[in-house]
Amino acid sequence: MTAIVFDNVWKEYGDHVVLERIDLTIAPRSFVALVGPSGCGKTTFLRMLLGEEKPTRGKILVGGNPLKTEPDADRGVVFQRYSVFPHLTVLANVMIGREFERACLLGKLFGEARRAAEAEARHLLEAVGLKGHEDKYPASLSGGMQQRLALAQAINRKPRILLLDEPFGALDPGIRADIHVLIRRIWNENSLTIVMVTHDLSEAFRLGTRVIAFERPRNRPEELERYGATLGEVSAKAIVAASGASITQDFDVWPRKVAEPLPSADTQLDLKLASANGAKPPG
Amino acid sequence: MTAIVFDNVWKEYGDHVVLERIDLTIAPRSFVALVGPSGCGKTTFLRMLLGEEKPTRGKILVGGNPLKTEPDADRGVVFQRYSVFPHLTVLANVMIGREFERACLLGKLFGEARRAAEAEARHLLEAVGLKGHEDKYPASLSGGMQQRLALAQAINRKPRILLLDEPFGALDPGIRADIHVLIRRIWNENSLTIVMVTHDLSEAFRLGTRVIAFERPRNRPEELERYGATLGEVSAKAIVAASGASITQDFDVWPRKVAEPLPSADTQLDLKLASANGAKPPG
Amino acid sequence: PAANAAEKKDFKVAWSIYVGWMPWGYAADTGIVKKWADKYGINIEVKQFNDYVESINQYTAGAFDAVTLTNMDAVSIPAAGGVDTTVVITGSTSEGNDSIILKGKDKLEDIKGQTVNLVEFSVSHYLLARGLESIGLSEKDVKVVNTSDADLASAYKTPDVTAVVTWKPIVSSILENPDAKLVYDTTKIPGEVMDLLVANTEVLKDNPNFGKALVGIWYDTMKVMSDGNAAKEAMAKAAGTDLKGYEEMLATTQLFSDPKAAVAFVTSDGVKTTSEKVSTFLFDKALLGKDAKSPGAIGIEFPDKSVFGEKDNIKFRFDATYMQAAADGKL
Amino acid sequence: MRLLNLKPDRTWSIALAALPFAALLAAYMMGSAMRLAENPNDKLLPSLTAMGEAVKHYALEPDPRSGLYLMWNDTLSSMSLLLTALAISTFIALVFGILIGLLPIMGATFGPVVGVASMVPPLALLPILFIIMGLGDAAKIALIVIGTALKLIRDVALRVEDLPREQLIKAQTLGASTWQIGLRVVLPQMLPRLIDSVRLELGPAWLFLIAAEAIASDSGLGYRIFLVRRYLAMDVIIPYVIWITLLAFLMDLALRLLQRKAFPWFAGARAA
Amino acid sequence: MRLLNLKPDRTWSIALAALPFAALLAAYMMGSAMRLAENPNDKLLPSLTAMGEAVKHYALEPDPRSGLYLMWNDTLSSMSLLLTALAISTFIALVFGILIGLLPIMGATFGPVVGVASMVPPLALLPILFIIMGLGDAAKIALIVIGTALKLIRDVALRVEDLPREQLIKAQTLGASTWQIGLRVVLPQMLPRLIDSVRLELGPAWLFLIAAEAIASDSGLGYRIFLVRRYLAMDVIIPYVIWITLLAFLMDLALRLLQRKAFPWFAGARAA
Ligand SMILES: Nc1ncnc2c1ncn2[C@@H]1O[C@H](COP(=O)(O)OP(=O)(O)OP(=O)(O)O)[C@@H](O)[C@H]1O
Ligand SMILES: Nc1ncnc2c1ncn2[C@@H]1O[C@H](COP(=O)(O)OP(=O)(O)OP(=O)(O)O)[C@@H](O)[C@H]1O
Ligand SMILES: [Mg+2]
Ligand SMILES: [Mg+2]
Repeated sequence: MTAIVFDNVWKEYGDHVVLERIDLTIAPRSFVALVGPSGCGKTTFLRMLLGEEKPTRGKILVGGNPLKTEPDADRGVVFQRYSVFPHLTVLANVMIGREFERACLLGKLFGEARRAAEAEARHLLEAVGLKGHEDKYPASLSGGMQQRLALAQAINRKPRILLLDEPFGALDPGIRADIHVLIRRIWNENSLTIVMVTHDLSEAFRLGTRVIAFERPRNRPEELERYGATLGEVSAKAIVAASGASITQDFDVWPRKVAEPLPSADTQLDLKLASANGAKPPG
Repeated sequence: MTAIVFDNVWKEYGDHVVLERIDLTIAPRSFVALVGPSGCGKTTFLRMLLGEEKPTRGKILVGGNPLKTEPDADRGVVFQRYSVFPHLTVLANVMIGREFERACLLGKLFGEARRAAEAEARHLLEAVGLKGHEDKYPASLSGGMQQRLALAQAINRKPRILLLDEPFGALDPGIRADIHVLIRRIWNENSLTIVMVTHDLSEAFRLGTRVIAFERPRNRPEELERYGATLGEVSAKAIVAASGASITQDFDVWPRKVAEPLPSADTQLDLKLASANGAKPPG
Repeated sequence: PAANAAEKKDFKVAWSIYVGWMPWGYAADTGIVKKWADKYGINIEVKQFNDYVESINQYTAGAFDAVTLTNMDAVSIPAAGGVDTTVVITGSTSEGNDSIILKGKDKLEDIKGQTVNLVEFSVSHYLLARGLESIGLSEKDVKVVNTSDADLASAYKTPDVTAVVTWKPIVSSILENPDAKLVYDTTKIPGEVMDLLVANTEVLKDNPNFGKALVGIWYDTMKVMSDGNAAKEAMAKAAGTDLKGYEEMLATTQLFSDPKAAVAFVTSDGVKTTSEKVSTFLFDKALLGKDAKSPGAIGIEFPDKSVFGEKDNIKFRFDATYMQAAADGKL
Repeated sequence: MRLLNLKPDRTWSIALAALPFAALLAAYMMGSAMRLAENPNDKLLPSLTAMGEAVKHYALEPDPRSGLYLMWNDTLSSMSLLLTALAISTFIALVFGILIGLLPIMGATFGPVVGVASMVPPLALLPILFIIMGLGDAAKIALIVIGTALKLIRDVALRVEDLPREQLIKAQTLGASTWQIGLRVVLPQMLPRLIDSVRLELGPAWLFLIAAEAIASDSGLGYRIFLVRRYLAMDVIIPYVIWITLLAFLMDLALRLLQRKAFPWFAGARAA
Repeated sequence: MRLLNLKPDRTWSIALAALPFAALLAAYMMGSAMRLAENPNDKLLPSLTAMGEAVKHYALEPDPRSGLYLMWNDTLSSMSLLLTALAISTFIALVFGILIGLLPIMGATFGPVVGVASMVPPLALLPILFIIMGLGDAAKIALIVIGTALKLIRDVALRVEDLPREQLIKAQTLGASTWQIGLRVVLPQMLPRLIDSVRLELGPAWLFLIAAEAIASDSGLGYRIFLVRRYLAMDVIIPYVIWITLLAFLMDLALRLLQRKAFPWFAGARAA
């Protein structure tokens, strides 16, 4: 299937190195959670995966082939905001992917094809808990409902990779818990590789099969610009039970201690420090 | 000092009852944390305390006197955003309170008076950890630094009541932990009553001496509009230790279970259901 | 464009709102134009302009085959712009239509040192020059401020406007102010300001029927006008005034209702001296083109084929043949 | 209480809003009465009755010459020019604005020239325009189009660029082609925004219309004002100006309503 | 690759941007050559040399009659009118805009009248303006002020209302009076926003200036254009129009620079 390989990837903007030496293989069907301090290049990483940005050095392979250089229907995406189209109703937002696919010229389906697409979309909306809101516009949905919609919209095109950039960052904790269940179900039911950026460690460990932390090894401000973030990696296999309590304890020293063993006994954490240079040893 | 009394306060917008039957006495020097689902009227409550909105029914007394009907220097405030003046440097943002006080006509101090105000402001900035940033504009500060600045600005006028509306909602968890220490210190060192709205229960229990939850008893949508939220109240005396773990467990059923006994043994929680009508009994 | 059009069927005439040209609008509205055009098997579109200068510019640029204008503007704009132009109809001359008005002073001599508001380089400017000349002054003795004709009437009401030169109906509006005194007008220079209908010489040469139709239209309309007040009332209305106002304007206009009178005027020697004066004025104002070396830089041909100025650069021609044909009833 | 916090209620608001209008009217009537006392024939500030007469004459009685009700005829003629021109402008702006804003190549090619051209004072181009377009309505429409379309194009292009980048990416991940993105993502979102821009251009559009009618026309609101201006017939001019103001106001209102009704999603999206 | 994602690099961008300008120039030169071949004296589309001659004549040689360098003199005269008028407009807009936007009472009283008045076509008011202000520069300045200030007032008032309510509350909790809030919170934040609004009004301001100069004047860029229009001297008009466009462009640029330099905080605050 679609293993994603980062082969010594660097990303620089002019003199500013954002990411350096990213060597990484993401197995098919994994759910990778990406954590790291603000501005360390998580979004940049995702944009490279999307094909929106090109690596300055190195290459990215998907299923052995070079990554397509522009976004396409293989890779779905949900951003923190602006993921749905404000001028379309909830139903139309989900259907539009199918319309793009089937109606090249007008981007709009009619008659039988339309009814089929609509039925499919309604089904999906029900699955994400938006039944009854089909005819509303996104602006009248709550933040949580908007993100559910964005997920439904992305899933509808059946991408092989789903990229999420802090998808739940703007949501209430209560609502967030609900949607966590949903995203897990989506991941279980579809043949998907998910890469998710999050600020919330407990979310990362609750959802991801693997947690990758980005950090900048050198912390003196004058050096921050020149050297990009390197990669620290943690794979967490037993997730749901593992997060919660113990992570909360780690909260205030986040993110450096991500790489430490998780204290809870019934989790099996597979800890590695992938970054060669500057990352602190565990503990 | 400044006990705040809400005497059967209602707030309605047209037909829409936002808050009903609020009976509440806030002791001087307390640190009240206000929690509740989105849209339940927490901000409205704060705006009434500010004097920006008038209760539709009932009255609010501060130190036995009716609340002033417009904001004044007795009540400081920090919002989630837009609390600082983007056109003033960090230093000028802190000084401006003193300038409003001392320079009626120009709102600007000169000479000796200015130097005194400046020294005072620098001192305060150092206390909130913004030393070295005095000449920057707010836009070039991080979110956390902006909120520190907003706090310094509010504190500088020595208000007797400090109102905070989700002051740290937009911050990274790591940064939030830092600023929690700061706000506690400010509260300790100044003779202040603090009322803080937050979405984050762990924050509420970590900081507040008392946690008040707003909820709407009737959940059928058509009734939501007509009946406002009522008041459920929890006082937490041993805070820092009490929050963390246990609250995290409650997270996903938040906010109804706020009123339940906190499971951790070394916390002494004083649980009461203040709302007479419609709130569920604990458990 | 029309300049090198050989024989053609469709012709365009531009006219603007002025007492002596109102008959064109009336003729177009009442079918007189169509009648004559049909007679010669051609189409004539008569287009009204509110902006006089624009109508001349359009003619000069070749968008129109004929236009109504004054003799002075005919030399300075189309002729100086290289468009060979022939006078088809000499419709009228100004006999008091254009005036110099002073505020509170009743002698022309009092104009000395004053600021004079007028449309620069227009007939008003010429009238001012002639007026000053008549009392031994020159333009250096006054200060000229270019002022749009549409706004002169209101401009007069402001305190700092003390001298204006303009034409009717603006003159009438201004004279309604009790302090306005008319000190000089075109009755002092009779025949020097002519209201003409001119056409592109080449077009006319290739299409003599066009000239004939124009003359036919004009004198037909003249006849209708003298037959009662209905036509004049319509023209008054179109000019934005009433019959009384329109007749007042007609009173100071020497309208050649009879083609014989027009022919007599245009073949008189007065036209030659006038043309020389006008050319001199235009040369002084550098309006004969950048390369003009003398007032005669643009040749003007008269009905007797005599020429003022350069013979190999004749761009403006007085011609009486069409009006003569009307006089002779040979249309 | 601070002045800042003093909010008049509904009744007071209406009363306060009426105040300046009443004051203006009173000032006019006083000025007019004073001038008329001095000179009963004064034309500059005619009495309300005189204006009423003129309106009656122009709007309620047919013109004996043409049998038309002049004011309605003028209004019809001006409005049809104005609306046609605005429709063309809007269409051009939509097409070119979206192309320039959406496609970097088009932006690089036409962005600068549109920016510079929108600074050209259009009135100065009138003579050339008349030569090319003739003197009919075409030239007048062209003037209004040139005067407004360039600004509108710039506006639309900017607003396309302002669309969250995320939306375009999202559309691509849903498999949309450039054409489909333009048609289904960008175009429908530009329509309500375009209404805002068009509202801003209404003022200039009227200006150009009046200027064009002043040069060559035989009907229209601007034509009439210009025609009677030589006689200082303020009793006609003032009602015409008020009428134009009212029309402009109504058009603005209609556009606002259209925006609200036709694009119900827009208010919410703009607030967010 | 989708057209949408095709981004020309720097060199290509410059080349593409130059293209339409070159095309326009070429089209003009062809048109001009064609007309001149027919009539060497044609005035409508003069050759580049003829225009160069005219510029030389107007800009580099003193006028024999007055001894002035006409083009510079015209520029000076127009620019001083324009800048004075814009300064007055800006000042008025700042004061009234802030009052209307900040104080609900002022808003209720003057908001509606300003809204309606900003729809009045200002050119129609000219005759009245002349009577009050005379024919001199005052009337011209007044026309530009009336034509731009009302829009600016509305703009400033809207932008004051757009200020986050939180800021005003915060200022009050710091003990500020209404006056102090106006002076230290609202005014300084309006200045850079006003620059944006003024940039939008530059176009109309030029239009009104040219219209006013066309009516009564003895110097100025608009005066010259209208004067030489009398004999269709496009060889003067076209360079003057280009010159005006250039001036407008430079003023726009200067305002943008001023905004950036004088209000360094603004770019950051706007992005947020
Ligand atoms: N187009 C660009 N040009 C120049 N620098 C850029 C660009 N995009 C991003 N950067 C820089 O790259 C760095 C990483 O940005 P990125 O958005 O990837 O961070 P992030 O980890 O997603 O942060 P956050 O948690 O705040 O979303 C930042 O310092 C940013 O300023
Ligand atoms: N000025 C107003 N007019 C009408 N309704 C209002 C007004 N202000 C607030 N409301 C309504 O009152 C209710 C409570 O709003 P409020 O902002 O106090 O909620 P909140 O608890 O602060 O929510 P959040 O957690 O999202 O900040 C909402 O339903 C809101 O729509
Ligand atoms: Mg990011
Ligand atoms: Mg709130």
